[in-house]
Amino acid sequence: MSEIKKARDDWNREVNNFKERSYRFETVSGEPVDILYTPEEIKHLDYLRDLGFPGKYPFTRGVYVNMYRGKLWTMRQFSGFGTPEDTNRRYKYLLEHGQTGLSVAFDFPTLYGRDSDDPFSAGEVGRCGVAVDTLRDMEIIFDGIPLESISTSMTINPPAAMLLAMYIAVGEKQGVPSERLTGTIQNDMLKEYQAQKTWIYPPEPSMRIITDILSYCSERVPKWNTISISGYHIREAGATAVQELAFTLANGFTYVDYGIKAGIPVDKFAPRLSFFFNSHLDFFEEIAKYRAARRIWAREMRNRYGAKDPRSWLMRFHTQTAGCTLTAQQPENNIVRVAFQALAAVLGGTQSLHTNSMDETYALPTEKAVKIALRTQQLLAHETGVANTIDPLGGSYYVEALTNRLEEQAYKYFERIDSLGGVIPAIETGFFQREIAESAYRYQRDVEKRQKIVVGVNDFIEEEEPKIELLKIRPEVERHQIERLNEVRKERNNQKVKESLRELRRAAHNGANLMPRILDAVRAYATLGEMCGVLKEEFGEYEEPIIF
Amino acid sequence: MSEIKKARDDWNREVNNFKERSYRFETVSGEPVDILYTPEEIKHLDYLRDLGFPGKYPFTRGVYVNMYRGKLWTMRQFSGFGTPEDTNRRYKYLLEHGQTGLSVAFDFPTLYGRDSDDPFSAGEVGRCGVAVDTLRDMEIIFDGIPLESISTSMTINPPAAMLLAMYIAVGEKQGVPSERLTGTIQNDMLKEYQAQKTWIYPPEPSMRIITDILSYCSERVPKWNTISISGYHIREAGATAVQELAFTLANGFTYVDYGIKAGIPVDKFAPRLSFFFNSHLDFFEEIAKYRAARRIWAREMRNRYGAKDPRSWLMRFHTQTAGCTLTAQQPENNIVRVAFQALAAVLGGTQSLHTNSMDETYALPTEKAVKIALRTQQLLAHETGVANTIDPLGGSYYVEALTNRLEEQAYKYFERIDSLGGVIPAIETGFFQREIAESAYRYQRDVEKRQKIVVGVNDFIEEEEPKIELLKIRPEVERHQIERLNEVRKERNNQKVKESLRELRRAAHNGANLMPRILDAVRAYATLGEMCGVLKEEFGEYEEPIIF
Amino acid sequence: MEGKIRVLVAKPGLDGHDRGAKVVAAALRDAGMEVIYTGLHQTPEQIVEAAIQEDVDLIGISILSGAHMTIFPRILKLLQEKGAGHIIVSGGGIIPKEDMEKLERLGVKKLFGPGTPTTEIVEWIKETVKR
Amino acid sequence: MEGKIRVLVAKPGLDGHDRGAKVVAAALRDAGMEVIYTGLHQTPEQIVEAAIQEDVDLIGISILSGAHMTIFPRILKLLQEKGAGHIIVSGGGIIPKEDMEKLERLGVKKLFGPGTPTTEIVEWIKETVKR
Repeated sequence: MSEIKKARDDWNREVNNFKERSYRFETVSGEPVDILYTPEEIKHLDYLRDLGFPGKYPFTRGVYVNMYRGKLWTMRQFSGFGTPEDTNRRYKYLLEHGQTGLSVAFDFPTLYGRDSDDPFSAGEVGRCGVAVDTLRDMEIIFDGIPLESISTSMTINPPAAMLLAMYIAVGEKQGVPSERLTGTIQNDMLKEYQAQKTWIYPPEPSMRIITDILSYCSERVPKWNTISISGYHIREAGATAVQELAFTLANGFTYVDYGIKAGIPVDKFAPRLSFFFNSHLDFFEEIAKYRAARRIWAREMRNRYGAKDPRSWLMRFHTQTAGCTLTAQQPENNIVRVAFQALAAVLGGTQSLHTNSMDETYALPTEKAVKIALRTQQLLAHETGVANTIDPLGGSYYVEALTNRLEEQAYKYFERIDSLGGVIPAIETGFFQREIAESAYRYQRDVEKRQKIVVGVNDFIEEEEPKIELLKIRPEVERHQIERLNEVRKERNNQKVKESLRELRRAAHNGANLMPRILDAVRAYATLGEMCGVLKEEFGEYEEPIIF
Repeated sequence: MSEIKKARDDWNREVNNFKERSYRFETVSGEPVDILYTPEEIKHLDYLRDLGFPGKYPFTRGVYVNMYRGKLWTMRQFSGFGTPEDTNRRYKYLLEHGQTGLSVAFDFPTLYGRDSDDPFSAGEVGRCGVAVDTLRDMEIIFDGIPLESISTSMTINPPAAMLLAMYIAVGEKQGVPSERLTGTIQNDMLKEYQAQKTWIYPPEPSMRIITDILSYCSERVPKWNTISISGYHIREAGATAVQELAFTLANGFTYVDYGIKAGIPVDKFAPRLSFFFNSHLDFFEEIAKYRAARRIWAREMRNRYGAKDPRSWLMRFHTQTAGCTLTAQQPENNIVRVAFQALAAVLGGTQSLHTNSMDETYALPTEKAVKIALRTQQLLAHETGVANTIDPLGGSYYVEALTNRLEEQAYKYFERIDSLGGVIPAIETGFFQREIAESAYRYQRDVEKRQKIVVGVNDFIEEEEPKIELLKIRPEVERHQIERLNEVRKERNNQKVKESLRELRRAAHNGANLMPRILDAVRAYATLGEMCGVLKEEFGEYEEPIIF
Repeated sequence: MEGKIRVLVAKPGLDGHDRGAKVVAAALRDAGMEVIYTGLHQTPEQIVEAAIQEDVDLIGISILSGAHMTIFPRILKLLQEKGAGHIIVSGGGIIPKEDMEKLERLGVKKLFGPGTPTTEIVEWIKETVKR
Repeated sequence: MEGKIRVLVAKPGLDGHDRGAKVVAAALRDAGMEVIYTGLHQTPEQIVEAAIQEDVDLIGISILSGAHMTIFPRILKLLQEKGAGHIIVSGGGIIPKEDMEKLERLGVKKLFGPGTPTTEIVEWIKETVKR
């Protein structure tokens, strides 16, 4: 090893005689990148301690023993738009074209727990996702899709309990008991306060709802992923890779803290926690990020939280390619960006993947665009050979050094967050929001100064307007949705709705688990707005510190 | 290390309990791929001996000291179609959009040294490339493009001497002496007999022309790459990665043998040999192939041929993504294939790159398609961060093990070729042709049995016909080209042409270097067909052994 | 014109993607303007009220949810009703070209597409507010 | 019909990409047909002569150079002239759909696009030659 060091020193002296391009060599997040990595840079790496074997602690090389040789990642395109009928049709289309899991995008009113006829919903119904007001809508969305054999991910946060309850109720109608349902609710409120900004209640009651879900599902919906701890939105809001890694893990630890505080044994809920990361532009930084994330989570769950079940140690995660890296200019370039990002996610060992469509900077994707995105995953899986062996980059001097570096940087953030009193106090004083806003602004300035090149935006620019076909949301969606809502209100047993909402209020007040009451209200076709309204009255509304 | 071995054995026992997908895990070429690679699989790797440092023997990690930190690879799209005027316009378009080098595609008659009015040329003029009959055409192709500041690659083999002479003559007219011209002629006849099948004369006179070019250029065109030893076409014809690697290197060594036999000192011509590889589907196999190629070439040039100049040891190469992997079905999928293949080429340390266009299974590419292909390279170079550090996969257990394996397999082929008496005898008995045809047939059977999935062809099939815009070659191209040829024949000094052709014949006969005579004939506007006709009369024509 | 240019950066509707709004707000602040950022989830009424109260020269609306054809006309109408038609309305986000044109015909002064450099926005505001 | 089906696989013109021709020839051979492969660079005259001499049932032309609109009509015409119009002409390669249709109207029995499984070609030949 000392020979390599000597040779490296000699080479370093020589390389100084060569001129480099005028460019700041660093990752897209600003981590410095050396010109060369050799065994010297990872001389402290201990294979068995730091990498080990797939499916074994510390899981750096992958969470399952045989990984993609056993089962490919799930190809799961996030989608949903217009009416429940539109969305049902799109799902059937995707399943026909080889997609292997569903992922529901809800419209803004649904995400905020508001009904389609709420004044706040005007103009937003069915636009960025599908509108759901009552169980009736969920029945339509999953019409003809057997919940027994498909796993479904739902990106939903403040009203996560209600949507999960609706899914359970659809299962009941299909004759599938909740014990056999598989899927995920996002249900990650901490990143909402930090980055994505979809909230209703203040942090503490939000955490109470989440622990109620953890507790309920550990008994009744044991195969469900109860929280998808999401770095995706943190990154989209402008965070660096290190911030995404550190904040997401810190949030994860906070949920574990609250679960334990609520009296649920850690090994009872931790195996059902899953993660959701971004796959951004910097190819190797992303791969290193996933590997570092697995190693940190395993270590902390085992050592800090004393989890005994190896399933509590292993970090399973979904990945979505970075929407914020797509450009409106020259939209076909986005096909290429997404291809590289998807490859990074797979080389990083993701369990499921959404590949963005080329037209998503403009609108929800057309069928053609979403198909190309799906094909990208199929090409990766079946033509490139990258799923033949596990963690193919393991051992790479650069990737291992970068994995180590991201891990160290993440621990520095953990210390800062601890010193602020933990994640929730840090949210309340705007710490995360400020860190993210500063990174976003720094990136934008780098782009404007052309330290960072964005093809088609600040270099290789073309005058011509791109001509691509876009998906139009029919303007009558809002009206149709409100009509159906009114019908449901007329047809349901309103007395039963009232009672169930009264029970919900009582539980909110006296601390009983909310889930059974929500499920009852859902079964009675209470609207999302009615249920969230009750809780809002009990829990109050959140106001964020304004920072830019 | 023995601890790792023990742990690996334990893990192996465990992994046997897990079921794998029903799939034969191997590279696209059929090399077996293990489920996991660890330090155990590369325990004999000696960093300083086997990898070393970029720009240093054995060049495994790259041929230049600072690689892409100093200068990005050259983005060089192979193109040419229709008339010289059409091609000139396309080159200007590409240079405007950020391409950094030119690469000329000639039509079939030109590739075979035939004039546009030869009966054999009927229907082929300007179709798969640009038609060149005389110096006049080359003047038009490079009109307004300063040869002083651009490097040009010409894919031309039997008539390579004539096209190089025309380029030199265009330089003269622009006032650029031949000593300052930079570029490449393919001039690799061995792979023509093996795979690409564009030939005129038998192997021995072909080798004589090539050594004449080596000798002439070492004095007069010292910055020109005199042979581009090409695995590309070997691979396109159906060879495996190992065959591409082994046959290409064996051809390279044969040129070196002939150069030395012709009395040129090895260090006088070897630094101007360059290589041209394919970038096929199997991501890691391709990267390993480039790394193995560099290591083998360096070792053999230094040890077997006793080259002293390090520039004789280092293998510079151009890469083109694999045309044969593109599908007519769902042409947008090709954008994604090309993206992965381009990434492999860059991670393998290529010096220049052509990315195929999505529509090339149908026709020569449209402007839009070729631009997306070029943008793919720009995205790689400027957005993904992969050019930040040298040989980022160096040290990966899998990549190093695969590099070693491809190297070993190549040496096995070298032994077989030696036992057949060398490359040329092996060509004459059809050895390469048979090996390649068998690989091609094996691949096709794997596809038909769906052991190999080709997205859109044998899985994920769609009924709908793809609708894409195609480039049309105007039917009047042939007539225009013949008209110009007749004009030139009328305007030139026919006496001078006759004399120069007589001199050419004499040199062919008496062994004098052909290049100065060809240059004289070119300057007098002799046609390609006239010059090649003289040599054909002197050297005879090749007939191939028929094998399938 | 005396004093600093005053700009209200507003996020109407339900969409919580405030990255763009914040980056633009920071850039305008660094370019020497007085920037008031409303925070998220503002109704058109709240935005117009804040604009009048803060006596701004210009409102910049960031919208990515697709509700632009509902939000912008509403703001323009409210400004007229409250006698504040002199306040310039502009904005940016994911807005199809044809919608941009319609909105500009309705009275939105200028809309910026994704990828616009903040320097361009700064320049435009300085020029537009000056005259 | 007695005996093996006899097929001439031919590569006309200047294009040297014989991968497809060879793969098809090998597949037809393995399917029990008698296959004669012409080798490269054959003129239509040479192809027709070989077909008649070898008494084949079918000619399969592989062409990727774009000269198909010149080559195929020529072969059809020569076969007619030599009284060998009974020999079936088919082929494959990179041929745009509209050209395929034109050629099929002219008398080429069937053209196969890229990616066609060899089993499909085998099936088609067996069926077509039988009747």
